[in-house]
Amino acid sequence: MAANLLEVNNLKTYFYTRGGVVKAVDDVSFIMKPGQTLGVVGESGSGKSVTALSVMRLIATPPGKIAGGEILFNGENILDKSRDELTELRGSKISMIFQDPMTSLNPVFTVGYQIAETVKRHRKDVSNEQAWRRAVEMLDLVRIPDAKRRAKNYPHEFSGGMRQRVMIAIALACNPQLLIADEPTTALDVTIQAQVLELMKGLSQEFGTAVMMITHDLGVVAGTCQYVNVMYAGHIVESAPVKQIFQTPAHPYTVGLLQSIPRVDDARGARLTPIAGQPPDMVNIPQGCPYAARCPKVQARCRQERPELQLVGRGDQSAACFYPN
Amino acid sequence: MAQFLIKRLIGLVFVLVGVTFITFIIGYAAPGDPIQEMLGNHFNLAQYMRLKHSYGLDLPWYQQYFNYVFRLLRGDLGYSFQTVNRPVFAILQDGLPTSLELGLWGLLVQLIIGVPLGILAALKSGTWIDTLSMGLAIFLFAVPSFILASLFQVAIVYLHLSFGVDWPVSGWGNTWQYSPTDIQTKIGPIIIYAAIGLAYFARLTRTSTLEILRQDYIRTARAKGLKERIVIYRHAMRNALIPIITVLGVSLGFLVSGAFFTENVFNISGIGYITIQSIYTRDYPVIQATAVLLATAVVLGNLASDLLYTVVDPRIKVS
Amino acid sequence: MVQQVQKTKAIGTTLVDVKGLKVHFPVKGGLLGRTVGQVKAVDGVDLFVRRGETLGLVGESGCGKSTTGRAILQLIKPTAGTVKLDGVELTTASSNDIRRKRAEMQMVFQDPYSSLDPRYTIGQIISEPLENFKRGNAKEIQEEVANLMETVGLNPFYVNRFAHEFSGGQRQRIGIARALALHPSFVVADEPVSALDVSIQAQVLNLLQDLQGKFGLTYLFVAHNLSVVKHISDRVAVMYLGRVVELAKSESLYETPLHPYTQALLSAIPVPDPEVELRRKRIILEGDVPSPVNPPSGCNFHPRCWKAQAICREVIPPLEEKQSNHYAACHFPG
Amino acid sequence: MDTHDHKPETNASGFIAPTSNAVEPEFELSTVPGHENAAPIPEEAAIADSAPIDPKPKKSRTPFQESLRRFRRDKRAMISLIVILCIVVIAILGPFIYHHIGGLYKQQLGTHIIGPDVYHTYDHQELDRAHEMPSPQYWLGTDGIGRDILARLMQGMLISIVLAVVVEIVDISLGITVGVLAGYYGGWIDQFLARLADLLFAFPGLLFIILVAGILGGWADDTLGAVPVIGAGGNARLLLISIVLAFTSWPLMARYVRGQTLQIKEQQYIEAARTSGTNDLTILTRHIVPNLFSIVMVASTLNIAGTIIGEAGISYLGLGVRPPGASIGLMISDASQSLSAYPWELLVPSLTLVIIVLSFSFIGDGLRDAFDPHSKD
Repeated sequence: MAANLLEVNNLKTYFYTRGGVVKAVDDVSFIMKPGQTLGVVGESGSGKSVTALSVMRLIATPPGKIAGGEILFNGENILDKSRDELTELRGSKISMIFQDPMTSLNPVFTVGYQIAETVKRHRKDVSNEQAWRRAVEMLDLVRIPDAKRRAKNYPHEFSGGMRQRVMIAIALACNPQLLIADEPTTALDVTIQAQVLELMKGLSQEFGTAVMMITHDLGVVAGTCQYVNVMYAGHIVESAPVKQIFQTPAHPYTVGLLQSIPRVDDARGARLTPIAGQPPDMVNIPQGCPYAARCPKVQARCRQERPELQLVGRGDQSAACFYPN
Repeated sequence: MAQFLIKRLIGLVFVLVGVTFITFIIGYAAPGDPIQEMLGNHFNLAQYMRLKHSYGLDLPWYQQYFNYVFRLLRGDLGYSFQTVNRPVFAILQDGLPTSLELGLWGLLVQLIIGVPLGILAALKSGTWIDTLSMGLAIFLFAVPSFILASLFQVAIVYLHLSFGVDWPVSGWGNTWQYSPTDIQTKIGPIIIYAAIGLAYFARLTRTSTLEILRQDYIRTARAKGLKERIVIYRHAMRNALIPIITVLGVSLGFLVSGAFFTENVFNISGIGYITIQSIYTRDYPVIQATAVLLATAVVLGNLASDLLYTVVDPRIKVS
Repeated sequence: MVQQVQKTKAIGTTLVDVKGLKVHFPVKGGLLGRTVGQVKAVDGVDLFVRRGETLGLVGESGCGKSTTGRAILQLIKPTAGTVKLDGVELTTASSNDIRRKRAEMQMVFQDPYSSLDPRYTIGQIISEPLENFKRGNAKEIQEEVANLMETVGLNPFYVNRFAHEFSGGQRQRIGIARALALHPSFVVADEPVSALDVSIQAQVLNLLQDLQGKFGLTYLFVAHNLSVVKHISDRVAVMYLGRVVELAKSESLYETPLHPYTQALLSAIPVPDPEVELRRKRIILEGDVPSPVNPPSGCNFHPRCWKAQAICREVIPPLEEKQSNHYAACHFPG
Repeated sequence: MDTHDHKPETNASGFIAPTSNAVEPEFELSTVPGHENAAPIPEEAAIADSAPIDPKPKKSRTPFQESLRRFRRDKRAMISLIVILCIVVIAILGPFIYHHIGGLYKQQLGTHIIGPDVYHTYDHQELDRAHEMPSPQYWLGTDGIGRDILARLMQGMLISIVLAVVVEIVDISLGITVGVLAGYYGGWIDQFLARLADLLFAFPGLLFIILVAGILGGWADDTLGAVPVIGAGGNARLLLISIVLAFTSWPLMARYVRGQTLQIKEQQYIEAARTSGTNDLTILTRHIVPNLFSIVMVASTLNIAGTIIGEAGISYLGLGVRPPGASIGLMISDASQSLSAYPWELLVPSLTLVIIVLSFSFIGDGLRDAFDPHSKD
């Protein structure tokens, strides 16, 4: 068994706002193996993006702060690294692409420049021409037609899907070991989403890059990921290989999520079973299981103690629930 | 982009027509008869008619206006009412170099101090540096330059009385010359003059820098592993400068308005001083000429900042 | 009451009939701000909605689906075409007549945040249409508001609260209550759940379905999410670049799509089932959607279509009934 | 205060050199919980679906009241507001009280015995009592021709306030009307506004005011001077100046209002109102104008500062209020004639002006922060 590429232990990322402390990520632990594709699923405010940004150490400080835990990347704790060591790591070993391709590229530089800049930053021995050639090569790789000419264009001259390809080119330009994709296709149309997902899948396999795919779309997870973490209110509530998540979900939240989404391959009219109520107020999460207020299987114990993530006895599947399915 | 420029140019022509018309109408509608005043006690009808005709004041108003505009287009600004036979052009020629010098230094000081001050405040936002520099900016923005000038002069007088410091209280020295005395004389007016624009630029730069630092592409730049210095000076500054360039035109308005007060407080015989003097003496041709001149300067400044804008922001070129 | 009148009419007859609907927005440009082009947002849409059914209108961003919904309600003046509501022509009606007609046609909006005026209480928001149409005195309106709130699953206790105190899903319920206040026969729901979290989406979708059963409503359900559309619609119309390319019963459209674009669209939707995902074959379309300012000639899908022939570049395929009750605008369907 | 004290270290290119002690913000705003996806969760927890836990109907705040509460928490703005209120009270009520304070006084040059209702007026001269420092008789001293500085100051403040009110009334009513129409309907009114704004930006407002005040000032003295109240005591030109100040400021207000109207127009609640059968006039008055309140309030407060400086400047140049009238600008101008010997006379009006202007700026900033926390400057 290969060593872990990423190991997150008891990560706590809090935001100190005027309204109170938002425990956006509270005691989250998980691992990623080299080359693995991990899906992180959850609704807005569940802490999935904050988890990713914590791994990149891109949390805005203030108001955010990584309040505890460790993030081991290749065995080294990222939280102990100096700012210089961090910048060495970012973009070369770990890269990230973001949700909104329209605003994620700097409008005043050509896309070629923005790719070449990353290459120059991390490969000291590379000349400007070599960096530029690499940029064109990357644009070609993400299937931007006429890459040589398009490299000289500015971001506003590209469509949303094309810009997301450019972002992927930037992210993969230095062959990172880990690519964090934060809702990379949420802003895109479904046909463009298919293009981009296909591209990411192909390239990550080609480069041997591990991918952390953050999304709220269970369909995207089913099609692209090997392993899935389900997050709710700052906690991982279930963690399992993709098949088990969808076939034998253990946590009531995962079950609820799967029952509440309409499927294109369903028969029409089958009534959805929504999850009752609202997600909890992140400033005052009640004690006990954060899902207790909405859970159909809630017991007295759930309102008292918070369940830990533990194996449910079906191989590599664990859930944070006292009464898993 | 050519279209953008042509569009701006058409706008400029419109503005200039508006400016000439306003200045003309104000002069035309002004009460009192300048020729009569000019003649004063030497009034005689024949001479009155002759002068009135030679100044073209006996024509209907629209003809006077067209004559005025056509003369303007030829660069002929007419003659002063105050000093008979003195071309307005010559009067302006006396004041212009001084005003230009003042304006140029003022703008330079505004940018060189204001912009870095704003960046600094933004980078240190929330710290005492931010509070202090923005406090200073608010103060400078709120205190009219004639008060600043007076305070400056009080301070000089006080320093002179208590410590025997010799520092010129007013004047400008020799235009475009920089002997130690000249420099000494010029420093005060320039700083007072630049104060309001400096404050404006500092606040604007701070706001726009903070805004840019919040953008997604700055996060991208950090995620690429760029050094913080590069993120700020290359990725953030290029973008933060765009709004600053767009308001350069507005700041020219400040410069022109400021000139009236600074030149009058310090007795600097530039365009602002000349304008106010002409207003006291009702020398309409001079007033009209300076108004048109200043408005043209602002309009050209706006055009220049538009041009610069297209250089800095690639998004302009296509739209 | 409007409701009763409506019930006397047979379910299944045509309520809304749209023919040749076009909405072109001028592109200003040049030196004098003249119109230099047209954004052909909607470029010849034909469709009809039957009484009591839900017609799903689906397509990618910029295809003109929302504009179509608004043009039907005369919130945007159509450039050409006819829109009949219950046999009454709307495009030529005066603005006063249209305002009167609004009691019968309502809209549920996409954005639960910007669709409620932040200065008004829930009660004021829901009662606005009632007051416009003078449906009773103050007390009656107050009672009606309480009724409506209960109908959409909100506690009438909160009638004096402001919208910002509610969550997205609850705000969407308020919007639905406002739309139902006048007992309309026809409701355009413009992406009513796309701004909501998945667990909340289901609550709102169920509510819409329940209300349809209760009041015999007719929906035009505009959305980009094909799974949601399939779930709620009896029939579905697929739009591409300002035109309806396929219109059919939901089952028939999803099982045997005839238009290549529909086929690609359906194959692109991720299914939350890894087994299915593994087996699926995707049709990945090349390139982006062309600009509606300068759409391609002929069938405007031809540059991205793998079946395109010479005729596709030249002749606009009409929306024809290719199978029973299954319309498609394609020269080579199937 | 010296600008150079805080001048940042600059390197050759004029940029700040990064210093070792620089606390670079580690990272800027990334994702804040609740803003992860499209829909932000409101600060307050959403109301629970279930029956109310608290049976007492809690009085809830409108967003407007929320903003007011934020404004009230802004200490700087609240202090400024109190200062302005004090100034208004002093300017309006001050003279009435001051006229009754101080006993009779026997003039040295004349033979009259005069009471405080005479020597505590802004235009009364006691030529042998020039350049005095504060005393029980003259609380803030006298100016170069023996006029009571406090009396003049109160009159000057009154002038500033009256002018600000007049200008703001014109500014707001014209600005809202034209701005809303231009924003809501577009068309020629929009074009007209755009051109006017262009002209205004190119033609410095002050230059225009100076031109009008300079050229038409004499006429105003002659005609308006005869009008009672307005024209008395050298204030004739004020009307002229306020008209011109209002004229140069409303297009800016209209532009703000237009921009805001365009933004509100895009909100779906406008479309929803139309769908509900609400007519245009009702949409304008019920849904658009009320939502303009905050921007108009912010813009007009900041404009007041400009108006007051403008009037002071014009009077300083001698083109505004004429002697014997009193205006802060005129007092500064008078005092600067003899500033080296009597700096006190300069300091009093200067400080007053600075306090008024700063207070309005702070109130404006506070309002903006409170009502529109997302856009600064």
